[in-house]
Amino acid sequence: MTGMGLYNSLNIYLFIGLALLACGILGVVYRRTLVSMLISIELIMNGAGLNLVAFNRFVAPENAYGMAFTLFIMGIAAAEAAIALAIIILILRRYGHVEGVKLKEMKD
Amino acid sequence: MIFADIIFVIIILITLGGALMTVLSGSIIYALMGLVTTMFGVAGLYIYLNAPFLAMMQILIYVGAITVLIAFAIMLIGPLYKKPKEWSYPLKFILAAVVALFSFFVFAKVILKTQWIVLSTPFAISTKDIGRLLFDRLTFPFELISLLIVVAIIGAVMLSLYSRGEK
Amino acid sequence: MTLAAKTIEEFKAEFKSVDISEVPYDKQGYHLSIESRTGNLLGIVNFLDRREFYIVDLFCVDYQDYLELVYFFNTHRELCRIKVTLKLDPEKPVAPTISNIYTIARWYEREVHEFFGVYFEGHPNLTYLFLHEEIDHYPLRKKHVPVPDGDKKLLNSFKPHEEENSFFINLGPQHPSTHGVLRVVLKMDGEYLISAEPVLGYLHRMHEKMAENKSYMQFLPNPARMDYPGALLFNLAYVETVEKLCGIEVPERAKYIRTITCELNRIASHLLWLGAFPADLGALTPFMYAFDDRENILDILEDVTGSRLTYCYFRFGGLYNDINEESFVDATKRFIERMRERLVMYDKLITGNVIFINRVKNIGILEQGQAKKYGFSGPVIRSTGIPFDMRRVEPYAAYGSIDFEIPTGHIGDNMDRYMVRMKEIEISLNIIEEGIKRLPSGPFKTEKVPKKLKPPKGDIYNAVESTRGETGVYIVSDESDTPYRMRWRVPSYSNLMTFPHLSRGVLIADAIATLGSYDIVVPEIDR
Amino acid sequence: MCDTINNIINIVGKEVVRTVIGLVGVFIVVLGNAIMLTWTERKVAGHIQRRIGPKEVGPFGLLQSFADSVKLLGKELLTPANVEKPLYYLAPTLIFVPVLVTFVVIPFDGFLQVKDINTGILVILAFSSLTVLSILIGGWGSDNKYSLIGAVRSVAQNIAYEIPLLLSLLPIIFMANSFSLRDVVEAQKGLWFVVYQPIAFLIFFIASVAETNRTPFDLPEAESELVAGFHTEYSGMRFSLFFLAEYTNMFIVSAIAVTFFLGGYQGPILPGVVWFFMKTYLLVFVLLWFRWTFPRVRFDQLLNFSWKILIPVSFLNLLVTGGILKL
Amino acid sequence: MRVVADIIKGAYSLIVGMGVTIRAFFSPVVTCQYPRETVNISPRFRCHTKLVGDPENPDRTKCIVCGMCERNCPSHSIKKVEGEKKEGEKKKTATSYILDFTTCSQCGICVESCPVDALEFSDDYNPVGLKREDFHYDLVKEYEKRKKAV
Amino acid sequence: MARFDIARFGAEVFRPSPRQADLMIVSGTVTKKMAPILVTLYEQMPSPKWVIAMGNCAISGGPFVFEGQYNLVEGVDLLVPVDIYVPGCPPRPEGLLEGLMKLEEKITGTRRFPGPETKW
Repeated sequence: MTGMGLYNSLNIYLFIGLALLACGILGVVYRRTLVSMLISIELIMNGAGLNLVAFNRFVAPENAYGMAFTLFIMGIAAAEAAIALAIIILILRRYGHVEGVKLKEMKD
Repeated sequence: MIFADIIFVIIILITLGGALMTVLSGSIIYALMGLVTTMFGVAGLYIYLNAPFLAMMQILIYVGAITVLIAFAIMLIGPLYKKPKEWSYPLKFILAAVVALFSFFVFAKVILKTQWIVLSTPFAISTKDIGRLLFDRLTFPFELISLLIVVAIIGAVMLSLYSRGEK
Repeated sequence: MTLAAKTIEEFKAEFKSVDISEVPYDKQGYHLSIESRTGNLLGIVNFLDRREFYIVDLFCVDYQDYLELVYFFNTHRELCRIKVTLKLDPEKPVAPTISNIYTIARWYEREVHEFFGVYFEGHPNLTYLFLHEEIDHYPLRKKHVPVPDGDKKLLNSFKPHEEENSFFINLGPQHPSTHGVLRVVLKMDGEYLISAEPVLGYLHRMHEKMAENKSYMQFLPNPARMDYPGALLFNLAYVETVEKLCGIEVPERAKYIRTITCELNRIASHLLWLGAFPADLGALTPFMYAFDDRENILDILEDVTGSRLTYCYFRFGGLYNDINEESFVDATKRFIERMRERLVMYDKLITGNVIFINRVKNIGILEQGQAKKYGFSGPVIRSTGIPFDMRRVEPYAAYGSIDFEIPTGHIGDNMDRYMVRMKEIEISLNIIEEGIKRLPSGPFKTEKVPKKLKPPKGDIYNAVESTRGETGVYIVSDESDTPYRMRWRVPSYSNLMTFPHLSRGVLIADAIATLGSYDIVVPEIDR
Repeated sequence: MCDTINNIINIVGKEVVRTVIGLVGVFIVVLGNAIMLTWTERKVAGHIQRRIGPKEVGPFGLLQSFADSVKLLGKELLTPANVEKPLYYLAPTLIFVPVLVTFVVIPFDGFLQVKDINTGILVILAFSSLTVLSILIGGWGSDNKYSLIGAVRSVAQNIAYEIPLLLSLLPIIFMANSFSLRDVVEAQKGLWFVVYQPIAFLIFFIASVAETNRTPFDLPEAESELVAGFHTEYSGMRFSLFFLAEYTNMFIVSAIAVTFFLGGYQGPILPGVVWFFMKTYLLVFVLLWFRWTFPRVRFDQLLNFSWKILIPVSFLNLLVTGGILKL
Repeated sequence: MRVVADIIKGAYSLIVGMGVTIRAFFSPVVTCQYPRETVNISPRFRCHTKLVGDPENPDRTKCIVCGMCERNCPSHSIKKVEGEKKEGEKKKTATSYILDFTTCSQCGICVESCPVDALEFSDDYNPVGLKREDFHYDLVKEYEKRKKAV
Repeated sequence: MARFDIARFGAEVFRPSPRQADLMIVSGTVTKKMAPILVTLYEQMPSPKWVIAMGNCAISGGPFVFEGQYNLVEGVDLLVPVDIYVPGCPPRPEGLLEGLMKLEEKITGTRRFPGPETKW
């Protein structure tokens, strides 16, 4: 019994990663609140991580650079989320809302 | 094995469904739930990619830490869920969709065009290998990341202190 | 020179045209009586405020031809009770508010407003405190006076949902930590309280109205229902007042038995609180231990009085029946011994516990200066460092002949309130021991009590120290066998009303701890 | 008959069958354990308070919690009007996922383990942090202010205590040199790790009390403040799922503590399973003992305790351990 | 250093507290298992009132239907105290004495005010019923039942 | 309470939320201000549910009923269906326990526990 071996093809992973990227872009552009934009960015990060691991597995399986970099991405994502949320809460305290569209005075 | 295939397809569906839910749902909390679903899906994919360590880290960091952090922030933001204002103008949606689809097709073309040299026999990479790699060859980026995290923590603390002082 | 005499002198110098008269304290329970008019009331109150008088009570009496507002003042240093009256036109009763001088008057005035329809000019929030929508007349007026339409919208006026952007929480009326049906509306900012507003009246049982419908004898069971954990003390307050009013002598033995049983009841009440307070903080086991101890007291008291909780034991001129001396003394002594051991155990289990200390120390601090404004009493005032105890100030029953110490706190936080009560349990044990030692023999009831009491015309105020503080009864008699007006000054009311002040800007957990430390009894507040 | 079974096993694969059987076993253990623990809790509470506790239903009242579960099954499933339905329904189910997953990797005995994954510790850590997610959506979905506050508290508490929990386990991984739980237990053949790592054990235990939301850290459901906290609006079967999960969580943290610090199934004479359960229930008893002795800490005290004491101490512990091991 | 001392002191206080509870855990229980055993009810315990039999004539109670209790009762729980004068007796005999126990406050004023001591408290300490009317006791009938039982 | 340990029947578990309750014990006077809240509480409980009116105040308003009263609900059975009445002012703990057993008898049709002998 042999299956299709879907999970053994590189392209499918790449496409999933791409779909995540597209969804992330869609979210970042169209979502209103800063928090949901952050969530969308996390999606993009996930897509990137997936790609890295997939390349690691299929193209260069002899060492673990891809995985290591995915770990780095996770670390960066955590740091980014912490900072972004702190900023969002700061904005909330200051302006009383967290809607990206309305924030025009951020430059000051 | 067909069994593994079925599960694989299910995982893909979970991932993509979660991603769509994240983007399209009307309220933040559902978006967050979608994100969690996606994370789990990606963790499942990592297992298929022979990287169980990464899968666990994915759940630990993304689901256990980042999502919870975001949820916490959402709750601090308060009764926002009462007024689901996530839908903005349809025009904007169309615009966003065009941008997303455009990038999707461009990259799809790139992916399909490129001939990847796929090595058919995958090596098993153990956690030990990753660790060794991190501390042998990638010491510098690793330290940079830790520095980044420290800076981020300090930054977050400073920001929250600042906001408290202002109040 | 007593404070009363001094006050008269000073008063006469300042207010030339106002009537001030000395009244026989033995008969009426207060020293001075001042008849004020709308114009000079504020001046008089200010005068008293400057001399560190605290407001004991504020209420109204409906004499049909006129309404009389009665203000009682007293000091914490020396007993000098002053009654200030203000006559109002029953058709259009309007009085100046004193709420910016005495904060607690805000609530007293609201109460007078809803029960008598008196308007207070300048009151910040003259809405209803006790009553609900369905009541369309002023209940304590002698004649049926309907509530005007304009006032009806004030009934149940607290509508949190009108302020949209705030986070409101209803604590109660059936919340587990309000110990009864009390409702506190909390305005929150996250975990922090912005303000708290008690809403009363969920257990308003019309005791004051009832008193006007029943004979003196028939009202006897009621006081016990007001303060169920300390039923005997309320019973005593009522009985003593009527005895004073009618001039009935009480035999020595009865006095001692009253003292002993009251102190037992005080311990029982404190034990109930001792159980409930840690339970508010999340520790459930002390609750059971305290109830275990309390059960012993209930057994002793049941043997004497026949009930477990709502005792109706004291009678005018003595007691319902004599104690069974042998078994009572025996059981009490055994209890004292046991309780002293248990106090050590409580020290280990609760007082020393680091979590408990962190939860109660430096939280809910009441300063001495606020005692005047709010008129709180009992352990709450003693925790701020003022040794004010009616048992000492105005000895009744056998307290005059028994020496006891008054425990005080230092800063008036929750820990002090806790420590004062724990100390009081110990002192009550001493008083009981002393009382048993001196218990005289003799009759337990005077023979000369008439079946139908018809006290002479007049009024009287008499106070006892109940477990929660100064419990006063004010009776106006019109020579019939029912009181013309009976007013209860209850300690929990003024104690609770410091809660909005203490809960401003604190965490909800601290607010709950503070609420628990007051030892409020809702039936007593609502009457 | 035998053939059919063999056939099925051949088709599906031995490993899968083993896992399925293991999962079923885990499920039974979870339920039985939760029912047992509720009874124990009530009995212990009773005796600590010098009363008897459940007695009339079954011998020693053993059937009491069973009867209660039957009652809960029979209760009406109320759905309050304004709840966010999907979240409200999802939360009680979701809370069971991490509970079940964690059971998979715990070695009850040398052979009694559903699956020994070589990243076992990570599985436990990753999934134990998920409990909070369902509390969160349950509290959020209930449309009740008390629930919401309970949920927020739960999240903050969880974030704060996850870190010391992780940090206190790291020295153990250093010492055992493996992520696999069985290796960890095997490494304790001589001396238990609690001897080498008493501070880590204390930190782990305190943090896990906080993770399971037990007194003195039961802020998300503080009944004197928040009525019933995050599960105020839940009734009947849904509530009982939360309830079961709480008790199972208690068991799990004790089991993990036993595995990591108290030698797991190691012990003389008696079979490993017995040792394992004995040790675990001893720790569970300590948890119950805590609950019926202490008052609840305040919210800011709770966070301060973690950030100001537990985390620095556990870092220090980690440093010292690393230093001693490698120098 | 003070922090460390505080922590140790705090931990010690917790352990002391746990010592208290574990001692309680191993000490005997104080529970009285109610339906299987009952606590001693004090002889003075007040439940609803009952009529006392006339020691001279066990057929009748001591009640002389004077109505004192009915008048004095604070909450008007005593209703329909009726009686008749039987042949050869000096005083009235009660034929009906309804006590609405649901409004009674067990104060004992009726017992006190009775001129012939015909009332006393029963020690029926656990009355329970399925409807309100269960507690409208007819004390005369109850007396007769009691008499028969003896 | 340790003396009359209700836990023996498994009825001690403290659930502060009405959603998790089976039995409502109305143990005090019900005023008109409290009445709507009481009804809400009853409705918040999931069925099957029962009500015990404990104490004279809850059963009929007790000693607080008088001519011209303005704030009392004269009996909780006017608001919600009551299954068991435990009179007394206040009832002894035994009364409440007996009430619980009576409730069980009402539900199951048989009495599981020996009744204490009736004394007159």
